[in-house]
This record gives sequence, C-alpha cells and structure tokens, in this order.
Amino acid sequence: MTEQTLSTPGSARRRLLQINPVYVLLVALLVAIVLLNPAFMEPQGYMNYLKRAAALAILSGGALYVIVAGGFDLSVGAMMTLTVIGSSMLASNDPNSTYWIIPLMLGIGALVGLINGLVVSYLRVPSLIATLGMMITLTGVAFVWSGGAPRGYLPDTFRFFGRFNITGVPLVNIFPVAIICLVVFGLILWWGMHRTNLGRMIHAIGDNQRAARLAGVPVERVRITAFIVSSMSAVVAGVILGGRAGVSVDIGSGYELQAITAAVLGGAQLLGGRGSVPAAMAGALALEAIFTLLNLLGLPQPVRQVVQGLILIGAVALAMYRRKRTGR
Amino acid sequence: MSDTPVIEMRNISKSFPGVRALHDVSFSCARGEVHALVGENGAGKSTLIKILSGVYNPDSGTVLIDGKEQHFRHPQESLLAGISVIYQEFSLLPERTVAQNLFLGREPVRGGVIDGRAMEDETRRVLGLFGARHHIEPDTTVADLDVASQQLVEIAKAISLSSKVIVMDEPTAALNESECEVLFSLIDQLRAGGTTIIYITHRMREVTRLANRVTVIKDGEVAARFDHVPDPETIVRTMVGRDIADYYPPPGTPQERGNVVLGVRGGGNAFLRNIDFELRAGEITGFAGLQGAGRSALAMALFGAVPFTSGTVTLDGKGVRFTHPRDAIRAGIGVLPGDRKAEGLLLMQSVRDNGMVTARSFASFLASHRTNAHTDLAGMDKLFDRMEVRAPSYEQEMRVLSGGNQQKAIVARWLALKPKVLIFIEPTRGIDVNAKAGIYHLMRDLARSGAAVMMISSDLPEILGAADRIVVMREGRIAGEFPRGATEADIMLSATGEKHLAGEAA
Amino acid sequence: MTDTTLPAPRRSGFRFDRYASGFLLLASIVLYVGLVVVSGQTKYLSVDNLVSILGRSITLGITAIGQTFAILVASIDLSVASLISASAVVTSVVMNGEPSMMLPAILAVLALGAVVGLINGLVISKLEVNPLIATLGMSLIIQGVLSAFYNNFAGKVPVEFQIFAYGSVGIVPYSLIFMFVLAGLAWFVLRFTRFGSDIYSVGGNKDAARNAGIKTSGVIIGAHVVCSLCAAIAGLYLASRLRSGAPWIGAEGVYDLESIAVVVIGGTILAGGRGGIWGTMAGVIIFSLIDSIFNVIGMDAFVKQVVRGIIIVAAVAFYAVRSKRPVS
Amino acid sequence: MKKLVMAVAGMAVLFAGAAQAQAPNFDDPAEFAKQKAQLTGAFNGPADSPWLQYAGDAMADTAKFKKDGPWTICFSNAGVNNPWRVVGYTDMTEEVKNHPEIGTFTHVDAEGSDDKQIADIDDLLAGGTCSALIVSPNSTAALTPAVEKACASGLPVIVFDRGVTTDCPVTFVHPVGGYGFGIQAGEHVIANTSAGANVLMLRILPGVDVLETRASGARNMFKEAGLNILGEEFTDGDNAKTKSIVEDYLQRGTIDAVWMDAGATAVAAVEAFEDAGVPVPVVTGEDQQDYLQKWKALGFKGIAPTYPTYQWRTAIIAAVNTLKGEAVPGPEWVLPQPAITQDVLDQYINEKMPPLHYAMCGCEGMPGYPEAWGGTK
Repeated sequence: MTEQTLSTPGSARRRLLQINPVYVLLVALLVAIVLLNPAFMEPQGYMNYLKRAAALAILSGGALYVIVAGGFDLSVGAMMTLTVIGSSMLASNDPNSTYWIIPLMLGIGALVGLINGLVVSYLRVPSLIATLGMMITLTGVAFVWSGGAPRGYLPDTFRFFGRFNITGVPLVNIFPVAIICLVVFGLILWWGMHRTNLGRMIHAIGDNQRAARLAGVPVERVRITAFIVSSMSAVVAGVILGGRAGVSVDIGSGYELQAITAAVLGGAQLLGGRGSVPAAMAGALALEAIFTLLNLLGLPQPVRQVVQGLILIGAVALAMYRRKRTGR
Repeated sequence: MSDTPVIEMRNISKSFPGVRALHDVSFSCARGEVHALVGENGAGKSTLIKILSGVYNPDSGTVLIDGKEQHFRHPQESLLAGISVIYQEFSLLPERTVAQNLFLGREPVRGGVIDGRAMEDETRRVLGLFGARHHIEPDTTVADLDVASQQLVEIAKAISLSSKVIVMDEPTAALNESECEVLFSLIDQLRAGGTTIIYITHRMREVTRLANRVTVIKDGEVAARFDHVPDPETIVRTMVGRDIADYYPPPGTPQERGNVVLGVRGGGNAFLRNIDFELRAGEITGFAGLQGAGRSALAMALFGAVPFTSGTVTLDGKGVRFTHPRDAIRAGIGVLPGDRKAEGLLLMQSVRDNGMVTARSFASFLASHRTNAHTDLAGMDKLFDRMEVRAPSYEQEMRVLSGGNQQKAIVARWLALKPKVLIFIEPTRGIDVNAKAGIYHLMRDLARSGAAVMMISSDLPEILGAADRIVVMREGRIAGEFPRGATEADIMLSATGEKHLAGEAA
Repeated sequence: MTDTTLPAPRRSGFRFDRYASGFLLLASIVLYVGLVVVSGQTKYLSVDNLVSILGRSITLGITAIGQTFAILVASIDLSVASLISASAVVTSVVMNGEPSMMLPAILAVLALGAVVGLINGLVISKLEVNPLIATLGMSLIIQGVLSAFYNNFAGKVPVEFQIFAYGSVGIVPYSLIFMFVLAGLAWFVLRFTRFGSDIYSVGGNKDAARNAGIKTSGVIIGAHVVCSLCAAIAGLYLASRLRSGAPWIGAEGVYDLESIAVVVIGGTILAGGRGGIWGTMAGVIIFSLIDSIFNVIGMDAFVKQVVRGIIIVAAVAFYAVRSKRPVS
Repeated sequence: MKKLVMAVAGMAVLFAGAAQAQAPNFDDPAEFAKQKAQLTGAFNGPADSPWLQYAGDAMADTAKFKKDGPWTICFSNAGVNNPWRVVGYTDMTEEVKNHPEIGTFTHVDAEGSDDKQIADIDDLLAGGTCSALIVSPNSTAALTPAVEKACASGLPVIVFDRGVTTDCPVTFVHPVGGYGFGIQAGEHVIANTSAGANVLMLRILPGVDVLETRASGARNMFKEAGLNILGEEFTDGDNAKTKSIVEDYLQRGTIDAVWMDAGATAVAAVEAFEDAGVPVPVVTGEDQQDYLQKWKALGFKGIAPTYPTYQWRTAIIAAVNTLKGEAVPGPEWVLPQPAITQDVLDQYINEKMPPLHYAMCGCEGMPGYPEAWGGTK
C-alpha cells in the first residue's frame, strides 16, 4: 500500500501510546513483586533479582542481532553449555587459567557464529535449521569433550563475574559484579545496534535483504557478524551463568527459546527489520520477574508454564493489534 | 445498455489511521462498457477497487451490484457476485502449474476429488484466446514462464471466471506491443459479449484506444466524469489539477556533454550477446526495448549483480570487472531498481536510514551511523529538502510515504555518493504525474552535474521526452541507436524488428 | 512484476529438487548396506531388520505427516511434542485398562487434537501471532496443564489396544501399515482435493490466495487441525507402545524439532507452498536409517549427537544451495 | 465458540476426575519398612566388595543359559545424559575388561527416550548376535513389553537401576531403593534439628519412581517429627534455578535444613547460603565430589546418601555369571546402599577426581582408575 499518509505530529498522548509496552509490563511486575514481598526493596532483594537476570538479559540482547537481521539462533543455549563445560575442562583448577580461557571461549563463540553465518549465507540453509543443527552439534561436542561429565571446577577467578558481590558499597551495601557485566555488555550491544553502521545495516538486511544488497550493503558480512555477536554474547552469558551456578551438564538448555521470548516481549519483529536492545533486555528482566512473581505466589511449576505461555501469546497478539491500529 | 448499472458505488468513504483514502466517492459502470479509472498514485483508485472486491470494508456508503445492495467481507463474496480483479502485483503461485493457477480457489470437484482433466481442458480453451503465438501449456510451472506469459495467465484467470465485471489494474505493464494488441482485441471481444471492464492505467494512449467512459479520481474524491473520452491533455489536467508546463526538462546542450564515462565492448553473458555502447557524462541515455529484450540484464551486468562473462568494460578509460554490486558502487555506479518495493525500499526503516544506507555500507561497521566519509545526517536532510521529499518527518518509516517520495528518497541514497554513472530502471513506474516531472528534472540535474545517466524504461513517450540519446535493445543485443527527436515508430521498428507493428504503434 | 528479476534460463525437463529426497534416501540406504557389509554384520540384511528399521520411527512419522501440513501452509507447529504427551496420557487414563473404554478414549484424544489445532490456527490466522510463538506458547500451556494433573505414567492401556503397536500381519506391524496408509491418505488430500490445493496456494502466496477467494484463515486452521490430529494419533500410538502415558514422553522424544527436521530434509520448504508427503516419509526413513547405522557401527553416544547435527544441516544444504530463494 | 468452551471444560473435568482416581502410589508403608530394615540389615558376600553383596538367599538358576565364550554382551542403555550415568557406564566398561570371555560389548544408547529404547532392543534382537542382554530401562512400564519380547527370544536378560514389571529377566540388580535414600537423609535432618524447624525440600523433577519414593519417605518422617516443611520445589536439576529458589526462600525467612532427593544441585543450594552471608544449615546431598568437598571445606552438618554407581559393575557380573551357568542372586539382586556420613567423609574425598564424580563407585581398585573416570593420579 502506498496511500499517502499524513499522520498528525505526535501529541503527548500519542507519544505515551508509543512507549514500548514491555517497560509498562516490567514496572507492573516489579510493583506486584514489591507488594507481595517488601523485602524485595532491600538491596539484597533487587540485586539478587538483577544478578540472576543478567545472563538472560545479555543473551537476549545478542540474540536480538540475529532476530533483527531476519533469522533465528537456536544454538545459543548449547553455546552457553559448551562455554561452561569447556572452561571447566580447561581450567584444571588453576585460578590463573581464567585469563586465557575466557578469551579462548570468546574465540570459539566467534567461530561458531562464523560457521552459523556461513552456512546460512552461502549454503542457504534456513537459519532455524542451521542453528538447530548447530545446537545439536555443540551439545554433542560438549559431551564428547567432557566424556559426559565435566572434569574440573570453575576457578573462583572465573566465577567472579557471575557470583562475586562487591560489598561495602555506599547506599546499596552489596553490588554484584554480574550487574556491572550486565550494564557494560548492555551498553556495548545497545551501541552496536543503535549507534553504528553495523546496527543500521542489520536492520536493513532484516527489512529487505534484496534491496539492501542492491544498495551496496555487504549482506553476507553483516549477517555473519550478527551471528558472531549472538554467539559471543552466549559465551558471555555462559561465563556469568557458570559463575553463578557452577558446573553442570545442561546448564544452557532452554535458554535459546527464552532469549527469543524475551526479544519478542521487547517488541522485536520476528523475521527481521525491527527491534531494540534495551527493550529486549527489559523483556528478559520481565521474564525473570514473571518467574519470581509466580514463585512468590507459591504457584506450582505447571501453572508457571501456563502463565508463561499465555503471556507470550498475549504479548505478540497485542503487538500485532497495536501495529494494525497505528497504521501499517 | 440497460438502465440499472452493473456496479454502483454510492458515497463511499474510507479512512486509514492518519489518512483519508476516499471521501464520498460515487462510481458506476454500465453493462458492456470499458470504464477507464484514472488518477495519480495514491489518489484512491486501488482503495476503491479493494472495497469493490471485498478486501476492505467502506466506512460509509453502499455498493450495489445489479441494483442490489451488497456487503462484501471477503474477496470470495465479490467473486461469487461476478467481479474479478487482476491486481497490479502478480498473484500467481510460481511453484504451481498454469492450470492450477487459473483455477486457484475454485477447482472443479467431482466426487470430492479435483477434476484435473476439466481444469486442463478449460485452461487450454482460455489460453487459446491469446492465439497460437502465445502458446502456454497448462501443466507448465508458472516459475518457468517469462514475465509476459505470466501476465497473460493472470488475465486468462479473470477471463475464465466469465465474470460480469473484470477490473484490470495496469494490465499492460509487463506486455510488449504485440501482446498489448492481443489484450486489446480480447477486451473488445469481452465488451461485445456484455462484460464490463474497469480499466486502470496511467497510459493515455490506452484510454483513448479502449475506453467508453472515464472517471478521474483525485485526492480521494471524484474529480471528473466523462461520458465520452476527452483528449489526453484534458484528462491529465483533471488528474493533476493544473497544466503541466515543462513536463520534461530541456535536453542537454552540447557543452554539457562530456567524455565517455563508461564503455562496453563485446559484453555478453547468459542473457546478453555482443553488447557495444558508451555512456557519456552530462547525458541521459535512454534504453528502449520490449520486455525481456535484455535491458535490465544489461543494468545488472554493469552493476555486477549478474556479471558479464565475456567482453570488456571500461570506466573512465580504465578496464574494470565487477562481480558484485559493491565493486560497481565503489567504482561509482548506482542503480535505481525497477521494483521499488522488492528491490529498493527498506519499508520499516526511516526515510533517513533509507537515504544513508549506501553511504554507510562503505564505512566501517563500528563507526557512528550519523556520519561517514560521504555524508552525514544533516547533509542527508539537506539533500531530502532540496529534492522536496515530502514526509511528516525524516524519522518516519518509509512505508508511509507515497511512491514518488519513496523514489526520491532512494535517489538520494546514490546522490550522496556522487556517482559517475546512475542507472534508472523504470524510474517513474507507479508514480503519479506530478512526481514524474520531478524525477525527470532530477535526472537532468544529475546529468548537468557531470554524471552519466542511463535510463531504462518501458514507457516510450518518457524516453523520447527525457533522453538525449536512445539505445534500443532486442533479444539481448543492441539493435540500434537514435538521437533525440526520433519518433516512436523508429524505435518500435528497431525494438521489434517487425515493420507492420511499427506502423500500428505510430 | 519487476524487470530486474531476470527470468531463469530455461530449466531442463529434469527437475532436480523434485527427486532430491529420493537421492538422499538412496544415499543413506547405500551407506547402510555398505557399512553392514564392510563390518561383516550381514545378519542385519534381513527382512526382519528392514521392518524393524521402518518401525523405528512410527511416532515421528505420524507426527511428521501432520507437521508437513503445517509447514506447507507456511506455518510451523512446536506444540506437537506436548500434545503427544497429553494425548498419550488421555488415552491411557480414559482407557484405564478397560477395553470398553477404547472408543471413548480415541474420540476424546481426537477431540483434544482438534481443539488444540483449532486454537493454534485461530491464534495464528486471526490474532496474527507468529506461528513459532503461538505454538511455543500453546506447548507451554498444554505441558503446564498436563503436569498439573499428572506427574508420572498414569492409567493403563488394555491389551486389546496394545495390538495397535504390537500386532502384526506376518512380520509387518499394523502400526507400520497404518503409518503408510495415513501417508497415502495425506498425499491424496494434498494432491486431489480442494483443501490440499488451497494449502499449497495459501502457503505459496497468502495474498494471492485470498484475492482468489480462498478463505485463508480457514485453510490455515484446517492445516493446524490436521497437524494436531496427527500428533494426537501419534500420542495414541505411543500410549499403545508404552502401555501407558506419561507427561514427558513427547518432550523426551523431541518430536517437535525432529518432526520439523524430517519435513525439511524431505524437501518441504519452511517458507511454505512447496514439498509433499513422500519427501517427508523419505526424511523419516532417512532418520531411522541413520539411527540404525549408528547402532550397527556402535558409534559413541556423544559423537552421534555431533554427527546428527551435521547431517541435518548438510541434508538441508543439499537442497537449499541450489535454490535461488533469499535466505533467512 | 460455545462448543469449544464446552469441549475444553469437558476435557478439564476428565483430567481432574481421572487424576483423582489414579494417583500413582509412592507411599507404600510395607516397602518403606522393608527398605528401612535392609539399610541396616546384613548382606551376603565379601564386605570389601559391596557390588558383589546381596540381600537374602534367593538365587536364580542359570544353567540353561550356559554358553561357551567369546560372548557378545549387548547393553540397551536408557542414556548417558547425566553424570551419574556417565560414572556408572565407565564402571561398566571397565568391568567388561575384567572378563576376557566377553568378545564384544555392544552398547546402544536410547538418549532418554522410551520409544527409541524399544526400537533399540528390537534392533538388537533383529541383529541376532547377542549372547545376553542387559537393559537399563528408561521407564518401568514402557520397557516391559520390549524386555518380555527379549526374554521370549530365549536370551538371558539382566535388568538394573529402574525395573520392569515382569519377572522374566534372570535378575533385577538394584540397591536398596528410594525409601532407603529418603530415610537416611530424613533421619539426618531430624537428628540435627528440633521440632518446628523449617525444612525446604528440593526435588529434581516429579514422576520418576526412585525420586518420588525418596521424597515420600522423608516427607512422612518430617511430619511425624513435627518439622515444618516450607515447600517442595522442583529444580529440574538446574543449579541456577536451585540458587534462585533458595535465595527467594531466604528472603522470606529462615531455613533450618535443606533436604534434597538427589545431590546434583546440592552445591548450588549451599552457595546460595554462602552468597547471602547466612550460615549453611543442615544440608543433605549425594556422593558427588563437589558436594563432599564443599561439605568438608565449610564444615556444615551434611550427609550424603547414595544410589551407588557400582550397580553398573554388578550388571556385567550378573551377565557373565549367567552365561557361565553359575547361580546369581535373583529374581532381585539387592545391593547395599551406604550413606556417607561425617565419620567416613575423608575416605571418600579425592580432590584428584572430577567434581561431578560419584564417590560410591566401587571403582578405586579397578585397573583403569582413576584416569578412565577423568581423574588424575
């Protein structure tokens, strides 16, 4: 449709309507949590919450790169598992190993992203299938590497990022390192997506790949970069989650769908062209808040699943409705 | 003609969020007439048709078919009422056969099972109407047909429905002269048989040739109704609302004409053979030819998207070889694609982003998106201002702009890079008359500033009006070259290689 | 239509993509026979073993037949695994060992499948929720409701009903015959009925189908009902095979992702509108063969994972690399 | 739409009604008492090789299975999808090396799927090369027909870990059982807390027989002792989730004891207390090295009931003895199930072993130890 549109310049009310609903949802959930459990207002309460959401938030911010570029990355959860298991295999209880293991893992992440990107771009395999294959393969690699059970601890230097709390901070008393990571990587991902040529080009290829190519966008390189960012943020998320939780065999499983869910809650358009890093991260925080809230309400696990399913469908249906109403 | 109109649309109004598409439009058609519906793009013709066919519901007003009030909520209901529409965008399924496409959604069923033989027979019958020259097999997959044949299938689909009313939205866009003639005589036959045709076109020649009556829509309202076909100037004046002075810009002067920028010798690939030509700075070179003559293949070869496999290309006298669009862009060649929606626009991105995309593509990934070696946001805004891109704000999404403004915005994309050669493919397709003039002037300004402009168009009058020199292509080769002032007949003769057709076209 | 999309050079009479799944099937048969001969385990080259290979993946096969419908209509269904669990549980709980309850149980399961498919279809076509999200949400909801009531094998399937999985004509199990009959029926529907034709049309180009008067929503809903019904039947079969149903048996078989993988390996494209049932059946048999090959050569369980992931991607690349479609 | 609502409502009623009718019975006082007795009872066989010990005197006659070597022993495994099974499977492969009569050891892995395991057993039977079949069923009821089919083909079948509901196998090898595990952990909690103390019960997932019986055993004991059960939470064996759950409970009040039905997440639970700066209360775990070491390092009141991985050795031994025609304990071979307590903690800690190694592996004396289990000398 190319009907002439003369939309009225944004009145205050209209602008209010344009606020991404994920922020409203997040605030509402946090208010509900505080009402149910005033202890949440204590630094210990909200810091714990942010600390546990950090890995998913960073992961969602990275996954958004692939989503906005018009694809899916189902391999991020397996990449997290590989990060934790691989690190524990390499560390052999040596605290100094962290300084080379994390860069090495980031390198492996970049390599995995590169392969995903190459397979999607040059072998033309739909990203859903390509990254599904990668997910299965990486899980297998993690198992083969460790023989099924990790053979080392993660040293405390490694666990620092996900576990350590800086104490004696004025006002809040404790300040988890994971939150610093969240802010730093959040800013990096935001900057990359919303303040660089790369970010604009990712939007362009997700919007209309053919047009982007004819306009000179190096489509393959941009897409590959998006996959690399996604995989590398999975490594970062893996380091933080491994730090928080310690070694286990399937630590990252399920995170791929949670990351997509968070991005969608944040208003990202599946199949590309639209999405925001802060909103995706807010989506992750909202998801974690939902879990916390349901936990506080003492609802059993099955009910949590049902609620999660309903919210997921509801959020997307609402987004579609708004998009239709505010004009296509 | 009977007294009750076949179609009567009374006081139709329809708004979309932020847009008033139609206001109090009344429109009626009699049995057995060809009714031309003309108007600029965005005037509301498509909306009117979509209301008639049940794609949209009107906000107010009534639709009467044979005098009975109807409320279509789905295209199926209007089909059952005898109205079929050939949309501008193709609605064929490339992976299915011709027969399956012809019977899309209304396959004959016998005993619960699709009657494949009946489908094939009927398909043969309808396709037979096009004559032996355009032979299409019912079991051919549509993807294997060329564009013109696909358009014919599209038309055959409407005919086979034996509808009372057939709406044709720019049906000749992909057809060559001889195919157009086939279509026109078909329309004559249908009219004689009592079918009503609503014919939407931008080509005045077709209005003159076919129509019994003309309705002009402007800004969502009926601007004029003619019970006879007036001269084209009158129609255009009503559409635009004013006389169009200097519709085409003045031609280039010899002083402006510069050196050869781009030269091709013996160029060839799967679609092209033995291509020799030159583009000069300061000059608009028009490329005419029938659909499939290889003009866009030539553009894609120059642009490196479908590279030459033989021959040499020189740019500023130096030999070059482009195997990827980026090579060509880096060397100073730009392309305005023919299918804006599919190949040009980033509809969800802002006007600014659409303008900046090419400049950004050649800057560092991690550099700021606001500025780069070629331009910055302020410079892009200035460019938009200068080109009079009309948008509520340059931060608006591209999809809310009209076709003409969208085209300007993506021209701006290239201007920022100051290209040596700019290739326009169908630069004014689907753009309204006013905006067309703007695009022609833009091309001229570009040439004056020293670029070589290559203009590929199927609209012969616009090539004659805007180009300094005309190259004609036929079957993947250069068939001839003409200076400004050549006649339509000269060009057609060269483009078809058939003398009698050239005579008709004149 | 654009001038810039160049018409493809005339294709020859032989259309590779139409037979590609056959080639893949042939290749895996050759590989299997080769490996059996080389490793000297020629005992495996028996009719018994052929039947056992074909019988390996009946649950997957029945599910994949349904998934083919969903994917052909350019949708996808991630809720099949949960629905299989739910159907199996309903089967065994309603039957509860009583042969007289067999018919009511079957009807209840089919009704359940129809309702789930209907809701999936409605949410996707009317609320315009992305099918991935809609069915993921549905999956969570089904799984939640199911686990709220059951947390173990529940009920019992009477011996009479176990005939479905364990009975056979000679050495050919009924269930195998049933799967191929179902596939034949699905093929017939897709090839010779209006509904089948509409599925290809809506999957190929939704707008064109709608403009041609096809009720696209109805077709999408129909495809999802078929998909869910097949999953429900797979649940019936699994209950018969396992003699009871438990809320995890669908998830544990990964029938959601595996059914998508076999459909795609069978040459049906994720974008919809192209492909068919026999390709899917070839995909299912390829999967069974791969499993058997792994067992024959005694491949390490973890290496198996890695290889399987690579095979999925390679098989899809085998088609995709030739296609001129844009990648996503 | 109305119809739809009716249908859904009908379905829900169906579900609810049926659920009432047939909740599976994991609360069996007779079995509870039997296992309680077995925990402290006497076992036959060498005390230094618990994997050879057995409760009771019943023996299965295997003369008809006597066969000359070399044998092909086939093993249909539910999966090696967690460290417990990995350690066990290593035990098993190392045990195979002790028996030169075993020519081929064929392992097929069902990757945690009943459906696949049934097909795997079919494959093994169709191949026709197996001398004996060992099955570690993925679930009890589902694998019964497949096991029956294998028995019917004349093969000696050994089942271990989870059972099947038929007694056609030669024997079913298993430790005392789930109630026993629950009792050991429950008694420890009760002994170290007073009435009214808050106990958090952490579960892996619902529905698995051995885990359900562990929970029901302990739950009854806690109620009897007047302890206050704060909640029963499922962790999916996920460390991060475990930590979150404990953090949330800590925010709402004090926790005097954490009881868990399997130790995989024990360290995560302990860390939640550590990170919150709260003293670690009574915690029950399992014999994984990371937990044992944490326990020692922090010195909280811990216990590690076990579900010994040495039963994987026993399965091979049972198969070998069967093929030799020697009698084996049957139809059930009940193995001892010791708990690691503070007194014997140091014996089981070995920092050279991987963190997720299960200490009660009975593998210290095997030739491949410790490298095969991922440890270093």
